[in-house]
Amino acid sequence: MTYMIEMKDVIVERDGVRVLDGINMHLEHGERLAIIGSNGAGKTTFLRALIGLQKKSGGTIHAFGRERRVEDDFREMRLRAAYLFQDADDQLFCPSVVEDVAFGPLNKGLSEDDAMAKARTTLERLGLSALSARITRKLSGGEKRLVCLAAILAMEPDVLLLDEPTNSLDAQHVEKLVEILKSLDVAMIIVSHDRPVLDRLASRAMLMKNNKLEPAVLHRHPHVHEHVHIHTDHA
Amino acid sequence: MTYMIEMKDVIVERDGVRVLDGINMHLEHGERLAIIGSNGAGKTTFLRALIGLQKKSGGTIHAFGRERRVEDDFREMRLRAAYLFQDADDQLFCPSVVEDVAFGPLNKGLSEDDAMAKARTTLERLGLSALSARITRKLSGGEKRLVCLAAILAMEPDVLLLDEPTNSLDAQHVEKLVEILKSLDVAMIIVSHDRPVLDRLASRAMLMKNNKLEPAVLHRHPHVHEHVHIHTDHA
Amino acid sequence: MAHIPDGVLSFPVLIGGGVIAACAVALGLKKIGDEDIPRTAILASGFFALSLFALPVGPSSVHLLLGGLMGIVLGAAIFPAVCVALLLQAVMFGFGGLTTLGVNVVNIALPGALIGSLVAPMIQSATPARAALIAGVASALCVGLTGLLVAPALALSSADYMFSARVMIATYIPLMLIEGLVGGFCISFVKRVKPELLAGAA
Amino acid sequence: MSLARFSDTPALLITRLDPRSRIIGAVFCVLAAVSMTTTVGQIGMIIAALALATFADVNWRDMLHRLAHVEGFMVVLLILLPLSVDGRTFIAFGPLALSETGLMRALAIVLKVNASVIATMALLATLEPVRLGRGMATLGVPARLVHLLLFLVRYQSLFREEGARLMEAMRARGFAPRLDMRTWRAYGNFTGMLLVRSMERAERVEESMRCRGFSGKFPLRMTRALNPTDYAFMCLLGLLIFGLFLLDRLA
Ligand SMILES: Nc1ncnc2c1ncn2[C@@H]1O[C@H](COP(=O)(O)OP(=O)(O)OP(=O)(O)O)[C@@H](O)[C@H]1O
Ligand SMILES: Nc1ncnc2c1ncn2[C@@H]1O[C@H](COP(=O)(O)OP(=O)(O)OP(=O)(O)O)[C@@H](O)[C@H]1O
Ligand SMILES: [Mg+2]
Ligand SMILES: [Mg+2]
Repeated sequence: MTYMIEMKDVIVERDGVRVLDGINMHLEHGERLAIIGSNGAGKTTFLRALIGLQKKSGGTIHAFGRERRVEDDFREMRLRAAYLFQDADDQLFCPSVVEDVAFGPLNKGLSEDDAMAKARTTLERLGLSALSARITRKLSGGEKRLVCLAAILAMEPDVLLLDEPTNSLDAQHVEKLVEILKSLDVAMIIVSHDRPVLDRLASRAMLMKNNKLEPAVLHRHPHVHEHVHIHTDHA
Repeated sequence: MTYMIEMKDVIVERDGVRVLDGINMHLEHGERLAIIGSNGAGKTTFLRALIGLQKKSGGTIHAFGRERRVEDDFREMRLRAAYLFQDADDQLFCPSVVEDVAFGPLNKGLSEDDAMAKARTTLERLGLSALSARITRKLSGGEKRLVCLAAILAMEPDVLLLDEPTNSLDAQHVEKLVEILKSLDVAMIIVSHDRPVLDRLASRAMLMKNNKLEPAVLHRHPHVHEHVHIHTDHA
Repeated sequence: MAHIPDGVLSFPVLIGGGVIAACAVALGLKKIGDEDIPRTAILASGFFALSLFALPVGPSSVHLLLGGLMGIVLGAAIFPAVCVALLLQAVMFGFGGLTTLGVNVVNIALPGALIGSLVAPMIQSATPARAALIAGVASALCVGLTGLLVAPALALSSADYMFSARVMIATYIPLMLIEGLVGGFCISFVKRVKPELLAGAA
Repeated sequence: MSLARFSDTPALLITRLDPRSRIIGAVFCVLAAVSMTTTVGQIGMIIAALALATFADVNWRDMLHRLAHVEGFMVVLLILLPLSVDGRTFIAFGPLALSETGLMRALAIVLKVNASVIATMALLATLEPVRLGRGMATLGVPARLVHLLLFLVRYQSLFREEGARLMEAMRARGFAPRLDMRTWRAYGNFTGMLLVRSMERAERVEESMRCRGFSGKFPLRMTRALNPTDYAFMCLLGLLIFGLFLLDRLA
């Protein structure tokens, strides 16, 4: 009963349709839980319900030692369970990168100066110092994603909720993201279609199917495979 | 010298930075050219420069038998070189699907009735007749994409410029899109990170790197591969 | 209460508002060419969407009027933009009314158009901080002017409304403050991120 | 939040009408509602509006919701009228005296406003906004204004969704609105971001229009001729309103 996060029989309806129909899930310290499932299965809805952005119509959510029911409970919970949105454009809303990264720490109650310092050290730790003064609107897609990650890591969360973190990233950026995530010592729930990435990160997996989460096993076997490569002439 | 499209030493600057630095490229009848490259390499900028949406600061562009310099040249060129935008919401601005598809033909000078007829036959050819009276705002992401394709095909272009056409589509819609593109008898330039799709479509490839386009070879070889699978317990 | 519903105002006031609004909308439509319509319309959509957000403020929430910002960004096109937005709002959500459309357009768009055209050139050449200050004051003034227009629209309709109109003006004071602050920070954001947005006002 | 259901269920009378008849009908109903001078006439108009609503595909729960909202808007007016208007005292609570004239004025306003809202909702809220725009065009509203409306219909919901996601992102990072500078700055950033995004969207849409040969002239499609149902509806509505007027003036 000392799970960090536990969901019991959670039901969510959107426009009268049951998108989640009795979800049971728990997360322990240090776990990295992969969640897979097809488009529209309800993975994003699940993450949103977990931190109270989506209203549930049944079931209970426990997090960090107590039940979370009303907006005030969730507000406190969100400071410890940080959510990386599916689309980076939805997450960035401050003019410059450093301001955006400082937004969370400010909400945690840090002074303006402390929050800025925190933002700078977080950016530095991720090797993003060069972006610090840039305008968020003018970053490339991959850069935006990394800045979003910095923005939530600056809150020093205990749990990361990642919604398709490698979406629209090129191979190099994926590599960098995976390295960063692997180096972090926090529990994670990772929603992704990207099997190789999940393979490298996840310690456990669940499948979203028929509006329910069921346990799944991540395992690998060798394959003979036709693989397409693109080489330049002089490469 | 009878290339459909030819770019010579094209230079493009954005915010004072050289994003394209001497691009050379040509496209022949019936070719399907794949363009790959990392995030921010300049692929979208290249397509935009090709049809004059992005101003170049050097080099020449020839298309359909003559040089294209000023907006009037490009205006005429764009009726024959159709560009599929990265975001379908930019492209579908008319109230209903059939009106949107008829918009291009109307601008080409067809009468109202002829343009509508043209729109209907195009939608039918792509198997989208059922969507014809729908309100564009209320389509799903995949449907929007396919309607965009219908909208530009209704202009009977000689060349298609596709910017990440399979982005954010699920497997079924990807399949349908690829089938449609394969059945078309027009030249194409396809920008995409999706290697399997490029493998099935492209007849030639180029790589965007260091602000230049260089020839690349698409080739495949069998691989022994560790492949990750996720199974549910009772699957 | 800037969206006066049908059934409150008297006919002379409705007709007066309607005539002024019709002229202003016609003028605005003349100013924008056919080729400017997509840009104006999509920006107007952004403003309309914004005005529909209930921003939580303490235990309550407010809707922004955005007259000042619209005036600065849209110029004279504010009249047709506000006109279609209010029509849609009356039809889709039941705020405002059909007969009061003219009066409501005047109340919201006229202050924006006047003050916006006055400060837009100043904002273009100002630093972000100064631009924020100017835009903040302009936004607050527009809300105040809207209040000062709503009140006589009521008072002229019937002497009975006189007292209510005075009370209503008082409720505009906190709104002025909020809109001034948000408008100021908004322009500071735009100035830093996309100053072109402030360059095209007609 | 769409008020109408736009359902495919067997069409009710109102939903089968041409947009033009519905626009004209709505304007006349509202004008009539506003002009009623007696309580009898005003109540008659409410009943007529409710009758229209039953022939339209109105969602009654949404209707109540909307009416409650409208009442909320007028609450200041309604409370102050009986207090401030002079007249015979109807009832007194200590120093507060409610005048009879004031109460009657307030009642008249409530009846007129509600009749207008119900009629508008019955005839226009159940109309797909795109068809509303087309109807307006055929009634002679300037094409530019109609195009503005159509674009607004197309893009406002897109921006509302974008804005809602931005708001969620703020909450997800622990944002709690207070009465301090940081809150106003956050709202300013939110407003600015949504505006910048609409500007960028506008630029891209313009480009995509140019790519399809747009030269500044919009095609606008005409609708078919009115059918007998439309004429019948307008005649009946005209008679009804005329009857209510007689009742109003004679009562
Ligand atoms: N705003 C909304 N209103 C109503 N229903 C919605 C809304 N957004 C999503 N849905 C529905 O909820 C269901 C679950 O959507 P959700 O976004 O959670 O799926 P997902 O598993 O995250 O899919 P993807 O892999 O495409 O991100 C879908 O069937 C979708 O149609
Ligand atoms: N609006 C802009 N203003 C200034 N620079 C920009 C703008 N948009 C993009 N850039 C810059 O131009 C370069 C090329 O961008 P482009 O969008 O062409 O890349 P891309 O290859 O299409 O990338 P992706 O795969 O992420 O779509 C990037 O370095 C980017 O930072
Ligand atoms: Mg999702
Ligand atoms: Mg691109």
